[in-house]
Amino acid sequence: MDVGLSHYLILGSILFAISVVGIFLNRKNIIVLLMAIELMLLAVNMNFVAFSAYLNDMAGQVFVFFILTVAAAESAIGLAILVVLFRNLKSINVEDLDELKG
Amino acid sequence: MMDGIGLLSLAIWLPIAAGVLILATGGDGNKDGQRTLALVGSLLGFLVTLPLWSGFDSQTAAMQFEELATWIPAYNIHYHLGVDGISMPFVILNSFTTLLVVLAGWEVIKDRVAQYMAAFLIQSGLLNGVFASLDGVLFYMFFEAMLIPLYLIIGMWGGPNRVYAAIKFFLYTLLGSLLMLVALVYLFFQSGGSFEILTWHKVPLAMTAQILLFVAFFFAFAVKVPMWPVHTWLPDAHVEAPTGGSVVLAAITLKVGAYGFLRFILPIVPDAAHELTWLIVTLSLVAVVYIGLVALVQSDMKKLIAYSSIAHMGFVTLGFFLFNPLGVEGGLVQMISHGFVSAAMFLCVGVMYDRVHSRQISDYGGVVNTMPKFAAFFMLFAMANAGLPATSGFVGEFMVVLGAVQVNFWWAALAATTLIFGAAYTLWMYKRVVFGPVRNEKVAELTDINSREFLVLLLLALAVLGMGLYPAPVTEVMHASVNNLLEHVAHSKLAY
Amino acid sequence: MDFQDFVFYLLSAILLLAGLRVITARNPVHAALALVLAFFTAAGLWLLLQAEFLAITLVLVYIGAVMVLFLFVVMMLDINLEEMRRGFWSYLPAGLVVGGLMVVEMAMVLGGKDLGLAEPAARAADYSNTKELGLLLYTDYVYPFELAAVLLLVAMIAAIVLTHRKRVGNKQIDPAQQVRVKRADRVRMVNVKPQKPEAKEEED
Amino acid sequence: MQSLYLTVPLAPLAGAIVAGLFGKAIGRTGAHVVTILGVLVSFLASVLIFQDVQAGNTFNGSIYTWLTTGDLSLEIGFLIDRLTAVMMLVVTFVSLCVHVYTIGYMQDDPGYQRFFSYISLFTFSMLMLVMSNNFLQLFFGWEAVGLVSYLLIGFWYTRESAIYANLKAFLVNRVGDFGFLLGIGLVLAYTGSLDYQQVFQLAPHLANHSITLIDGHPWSLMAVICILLFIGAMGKSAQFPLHVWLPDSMEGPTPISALIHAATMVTAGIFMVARMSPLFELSDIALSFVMVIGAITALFMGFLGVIQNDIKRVVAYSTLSQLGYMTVALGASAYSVAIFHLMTHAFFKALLFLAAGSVIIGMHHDQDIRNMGGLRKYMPITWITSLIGSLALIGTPFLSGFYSKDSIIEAVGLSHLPGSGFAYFAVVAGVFVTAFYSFRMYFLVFHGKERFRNAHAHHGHDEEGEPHGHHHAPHESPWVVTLPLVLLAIPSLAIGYLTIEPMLHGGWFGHAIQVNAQAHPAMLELSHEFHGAAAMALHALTTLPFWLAVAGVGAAYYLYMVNPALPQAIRERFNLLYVILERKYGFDEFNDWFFAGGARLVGGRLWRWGDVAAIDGVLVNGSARLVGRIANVVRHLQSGYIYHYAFAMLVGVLLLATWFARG
Amino acid sequence: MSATYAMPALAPALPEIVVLAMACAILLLDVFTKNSRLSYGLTLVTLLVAACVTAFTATAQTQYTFGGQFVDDAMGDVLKLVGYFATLAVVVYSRNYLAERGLMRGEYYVLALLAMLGMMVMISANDFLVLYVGLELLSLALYAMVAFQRESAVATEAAMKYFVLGALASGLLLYGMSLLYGLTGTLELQKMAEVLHVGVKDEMMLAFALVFIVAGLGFKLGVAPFHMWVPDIYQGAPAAVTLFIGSAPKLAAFAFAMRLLVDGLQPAIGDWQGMLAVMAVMSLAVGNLAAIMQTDIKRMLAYSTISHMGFLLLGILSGTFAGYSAGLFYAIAYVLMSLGAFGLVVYLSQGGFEAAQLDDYKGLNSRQPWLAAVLAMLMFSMAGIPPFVGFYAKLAVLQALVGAGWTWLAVVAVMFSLIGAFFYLRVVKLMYFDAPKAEVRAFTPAGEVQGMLSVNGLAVLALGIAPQPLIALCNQAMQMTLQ
Repeated sequence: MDVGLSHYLILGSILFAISVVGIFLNRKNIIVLLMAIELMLLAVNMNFVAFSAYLNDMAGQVFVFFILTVAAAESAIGLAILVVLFRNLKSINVEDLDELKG
Repeated sequence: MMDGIGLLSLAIWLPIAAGVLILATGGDGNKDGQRTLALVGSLLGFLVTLPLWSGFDSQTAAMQFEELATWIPAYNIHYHLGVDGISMPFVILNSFTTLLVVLAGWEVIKDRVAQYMAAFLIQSGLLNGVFASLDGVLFYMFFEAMLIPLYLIIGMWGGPNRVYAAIKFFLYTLLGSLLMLVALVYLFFQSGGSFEILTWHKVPLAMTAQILLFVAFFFAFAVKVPMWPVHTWLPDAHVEAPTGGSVVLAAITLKVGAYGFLRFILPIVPDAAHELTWLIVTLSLVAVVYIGLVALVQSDMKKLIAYSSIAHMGFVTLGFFLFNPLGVEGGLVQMISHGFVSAAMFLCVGVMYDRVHSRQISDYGGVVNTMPKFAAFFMLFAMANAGLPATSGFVGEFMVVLGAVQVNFWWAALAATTLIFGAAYTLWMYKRVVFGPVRNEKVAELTDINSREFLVLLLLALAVLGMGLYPAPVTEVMHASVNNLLEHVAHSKLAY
Repeated sequence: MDFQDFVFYLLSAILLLAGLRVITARNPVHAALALVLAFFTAAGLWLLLQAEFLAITLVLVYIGAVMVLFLFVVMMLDINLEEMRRGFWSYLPAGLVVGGLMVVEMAMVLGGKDLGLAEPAARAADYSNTKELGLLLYTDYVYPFELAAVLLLVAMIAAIVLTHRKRVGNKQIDPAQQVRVKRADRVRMVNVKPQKPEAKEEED
Repeated sequence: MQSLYLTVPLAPLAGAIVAGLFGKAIGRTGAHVVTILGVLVSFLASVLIFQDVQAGNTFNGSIYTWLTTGDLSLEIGFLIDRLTAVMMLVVTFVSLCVHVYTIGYMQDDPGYQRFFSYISLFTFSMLMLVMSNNFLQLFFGWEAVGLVSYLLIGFWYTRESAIYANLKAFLVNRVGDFGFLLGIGLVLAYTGSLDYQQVFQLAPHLANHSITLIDGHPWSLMAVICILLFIGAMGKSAQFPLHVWLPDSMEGPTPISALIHAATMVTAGIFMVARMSPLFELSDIALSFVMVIGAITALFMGFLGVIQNDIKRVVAYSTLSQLGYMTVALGASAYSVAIFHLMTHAFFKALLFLAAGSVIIGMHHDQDIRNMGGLRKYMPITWITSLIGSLALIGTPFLSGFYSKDSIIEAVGLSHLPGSGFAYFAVVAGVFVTAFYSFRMYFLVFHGKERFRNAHAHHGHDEEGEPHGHHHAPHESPWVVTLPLVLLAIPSLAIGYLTIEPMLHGGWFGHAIQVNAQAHPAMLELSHEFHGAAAMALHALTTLPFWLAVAGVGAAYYLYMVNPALPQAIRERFNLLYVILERKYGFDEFNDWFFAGGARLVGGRLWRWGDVAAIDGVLVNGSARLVGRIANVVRHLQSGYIYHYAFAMLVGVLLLATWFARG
Repeated sequence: MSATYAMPALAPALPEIVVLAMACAILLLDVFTKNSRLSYGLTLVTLLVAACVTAFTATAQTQYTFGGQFVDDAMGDVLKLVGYFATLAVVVYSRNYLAERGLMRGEYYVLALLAMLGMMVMISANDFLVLYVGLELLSLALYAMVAFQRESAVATEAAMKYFVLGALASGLLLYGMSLLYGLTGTLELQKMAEVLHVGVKDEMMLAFALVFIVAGLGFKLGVAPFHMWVPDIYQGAPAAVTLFIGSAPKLAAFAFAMRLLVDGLQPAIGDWQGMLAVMAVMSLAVGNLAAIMQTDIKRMLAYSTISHMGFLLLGILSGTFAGYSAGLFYAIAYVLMSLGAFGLVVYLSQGGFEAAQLDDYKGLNSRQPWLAAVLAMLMFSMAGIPPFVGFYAKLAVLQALVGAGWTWLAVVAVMFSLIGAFFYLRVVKLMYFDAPKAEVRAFTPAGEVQGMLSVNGLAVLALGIAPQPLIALCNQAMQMTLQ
């Protein structure tokens, strides 16, 4: 069988699933959490690129371009928050973030 | 909002305006000023309702003193007021009661006088609105809004367990009205986009729809009446509320529920009403008998009177679902009379409570020795509560029982047990509280009623006797409307 | 199965393994490096899809900037690795169940679909993916492009506001504190007991 | 004329209002002057009206419309015919006497004005009752007299026994009214009117109507109506088993016992049934029911009189049994006889009560006959008058009581309704009992040795909580007391002789009382046998009742004058019987335990289990608690852990997907 | 596509341009002058100017620019206008609060303005890409604002949670977008609507994609089961920020929903209606139930927000014109109410003390009768008791629902709002029935704040007595937008 659109889509979906598993497998380290999210965005991008190729339409790639930009900005802020958090809690253990609940 | 202020608008907005004005006077700075202001407000409020009576044309069943103005055209909601023979007496009764309440609370209430008085005045305006509005949403607005002042009254000036009572009262009644809201919206669509109650009267409806609507409305109004088994909020509310609160609650608020039966349920879903008569009648009779027995064992005067209110309101609902003039008018008369009598009873308890600060029957005994004048009034009202002829309490019960016999003898028989139960619990309480030797020093140093209390009780006594000896004027204003209503109810809506 | 397919399978295999490593790695640094690998392979796959510019950007922006930032942070914060791992496997089943379900669902939905889309036609030799993107970005997509700029500005402000710390001991005055000054802090009347404890005022 | 009619009830009312509301202002004298004036006026008016009625005029008209509803209109109005006129005379006359008497009896009571206002109010209510031309007003008066009797029994409100008695009286009466109201309801339901005339006109058409109250058991409508109405009468006229309140009502001041609980109010039931004769005539069932009830009351209440020691209670029980006699007469559809006995009884029973009151005054408010004796030389007038009263009561020929009572006995004898046999036995036997207890009391009080000297040790101080003048002999009462005695003694002696001819046999009542002669011929036959008052009296000497009466007197004389020790012995011999009588057949205990106690028990259960536990506990607070619990759960889903949140989101997505993306 | 480039019309986007420019200006000024009062004033000016611009450039017919990626329609204008005033109120209410806590820095205002810009972008976005960028612009700004109080542990914790979940949510959204893109081959809303109208090859995949879209949307609105961030963030963030998050962004979220579901995916209504129904019911349940148990007023209001958003969804999902305009009305009414409520929380949190606990409101009536009255009015309004605007919002939604034949859903909704009434009543109970806590702290009223709060509270009442203007406005806007 030769590779078609659906292969890429399934690849993307598996990536997506991996990141999902990662998100709630990972109860200790926020950084890894952030990485899992990056992975998820990668999955999305994979979809977009594949579609844009098969649709033969650049819009998808443009979207990916923006996603990359946004993701970069996002991780900048995320890491900034992380740093502040570490200063306050001296830890980035997800389970230490349970002040707010109920 | 409307063109040319009409009487009904005055009856509604004048007390509210007065209330707001009082609030504006701020804290407990000058209480007497606030009291006077309240008195003036309630007096004016009462006066503007009198022309309703004098100018009322008892020949027609049509709405009178109508006011119609577009209010929320987007939803075709109108500011539509009007009264007929069924609603008019209650507007007056309400304004009258407010006057009494203001007097009754005169020097009894010492803190947050402004808020107290304002709450009652606003309440009175809203209640007038309930009875006067002919637009579904307008009705609902007043119907709901009136909960707020009462909630505050019970909660702020009530007894030890007031918070529980207040919240119970509010949620209980809200439960009913929320279902009604859906019903109103449903009717809006059934009637092709109108909130006019009178239009709804003419809307044909399928049986299932009618039953569902009936249930929705029934919840709203049965809770207010209150009918067994959704009555348990009333004793708590009454016991905890300050005297004035109990008075308004018993005299007017309960009537709103019964009024709803006549204004909404019977005319809008007549077939369902006929279909479910057994339900209402059963509940009413339960109210009379069951509650009568329960009242017998109460040790708290207010609770006892509260339960007797439930029993009396049972007569009202029973009367309405007899579908004959005797029954319906009897129910209405009973409502008005109960307005006077229960108010009087609660005021009497209030008079004693203000002196002894206890509502327990066991804390009294031999009050007559120290308060003869009071005892005389109390006796009169007790007898009225027991439905003695020549008092207003008799008229309604008499009519309803007579009406019931025409429909079903056993209904009448069960209803008539109130002759015994009513007398039993009322007079037994009276015996334990008023008669006998002076039981304790608290009673020994009681002082008889002062002129203010005397005036309040006298007004009520006159009302009670007057209505008992010559009720004809009261019923005459109802005839046209009631006959028309029965006429209307007799025709199935499924047909056309 | 021609060469392209072979490359696809190879790269995707690596990609998935790297992905798994990212979420299972004991050491965040390893995770980060695994992520880098994942991005590389992804870039490769995009090349297969003739998205050259994006592939390059991915490598440059992501691996070059973002991942480096990650690594930087990871190393800046000294993280106690031992307790990082506790109770990891205990949550695996739940994760696998959900993840597995998700995969199955997606496979069911997406599997074997081409949505009637033909293979992308091979491009002419002089075709420049970059040029095309550029044209689009600066014409049709100028509005989002501007917005992206704003977005980056926000990120900048945020990062600075959150992390930038004043050196202790410098003489800079804090206007906010000046605003906060109350008579009570300065003038102290005898026989009037202060409304609120000064301590609370002075700190922060 | 109508204004005159109005004066009759309104004059006492005016008196009552003035004395009641402005009692303080007008003082004691003012109070009794104004009330007595009121009653006097109404008495005189009644006399005029009586003459007018005598002349054959009747009046039936309404004063004002009380209420209208649907096509029904309820009026307040008067029906003045001979029946009414008689009642009016009796009521106003006795009331007048009592008013006067009260001046003496209550002289040093703090509630003087209140008392006068009450009895005038009572007179008003009673008059409204008898003058009514419709059921509504009848019910009005009915309840109003009940109210006043409630107030008067509880007149000394500090005495527990008094306020217990008045509550009891009111409630028992309410039980009667319960039936009465339903009866009225049926009347309205089937005739569409509450006006006597219309009802009576329509009644015959309903004669063989039947009503199904329990499926498959159609009952004669008229029987149901009449019995229901009669239940009302049972309450007011203290017929078995609703008699329990009357003896206790003696807690009230004696004038009240005379006026309300002997002469007038308690006869309201009798009057009502007579008034309803057109209805009762239509139902034999109802009639025999009435007769049996009456008979039971007549005999068994008489027995109780035998063992009473409270002078007033003796009279009270005799009242009960006399009321029984009247009821029996009604049952025998000898309504006129009943009314006749009502009238005579009103006089001599009032007389007896007032005499008893006078004795009580003389004894410084000691009511125990065991502490009396030999009073005749201290209180001659009282002695004579009460002797007359007693003789009249036991039916001594030529005295008023004789004519009425004997006519009743004969009428019953002639009746053929089921139960008439028992009734006849009861009334005849009753004669002996009556004679016995009446003269037991008479001898104990006025003859024999003077026990009051050593009695003060154990006589009831508590009774009226008033200062007792100890250790000085009884004395005759003031003239205001004795005058009424004399005034009442005269009719007790003569009225029967004078009026039996017209009243019973001259068809004097005319249409006021309607008897279906062929169905119930008793009255007719009675008239056939009647050959003048004197003849009747002489003939009576040969009849059983007379000798029974003599025997009763003789027995009393022997037991309490000749051989005073014997009663004690008998008492010990028949202890069980004695206890039964002592306990008044245990009605009070039973009612207290079953009705009062039962109601409270059930009420308590309903409240605690129904309202508090089931509705509030489970439904209201229960659901609130439930919501609370759910809320707590929901709240704890919010664990604070990011991965739980993420988990929630993803599971949400998953579920939505599986649910909606099923293709 | 051609190399020649025509300058797009900028007029419709003028408000955005103004806000952006002013934001940059304030940023620079603040850096150099360090005068936060200046930034404060300028921010107010900016908002007012933007309001005027929006008001004056508002046109009856919809305008497109930037190649159809930017749409300027009546609904957008209304939302923007309300948004400006909401933000303005936020800025005013929170001034003292920030000043006292040393948070009154230029950056706060810059971020607020940029967040506002983000909302504006979302409101007038007509393209998935722009929608996404706008969303991120808003979110990033909010993340930063939540963490603004750096030394506060809870604040940073809240920020972290917000960030992680937000990122996850946008991941989901993007995934859905990618699938839709694949299905329809376009990212522009109108085009997509047209394509979907014709019909797509794979209904199942469409539904699948919709799930992800709706999930992302749900997160932004904060409806169950994507609500879990709401309570934590509301409670953790500084009250002033909570005030902001709780108000204007809801408008943006509503616009977001309208753009996506109505402009873009209207043809697929059969699919998303059900999903929304599920989410709505869940939110009503969760929001109302969990709120009962709260002791922290911000958290309680957070849960109430969840239930309100559920109600808002009911309006949208009825899928009729009435429903959309009811939704708009509800959104505006809600923003008004929550502004007032949180505004009071912020205003009362002074003197270095946070009026965060419900117990802090005990006996407020005896201390601050007027403020208590205002809060009471707001509470009753939120509970949907007439005569307050909240009631008509509910009425409008119910009407739309019943009109669209969802009567059972209407019944469910009112039953839950009964439970809801309880905790609103409890606040009133605390203020009016309970005795004030022992220590009475000095309270320094601030004229303009109190005045504005009063206006806010009275508006709730006034709009309750005469709601016609607002309702008419919403109807009109919707009409113009959807003609």
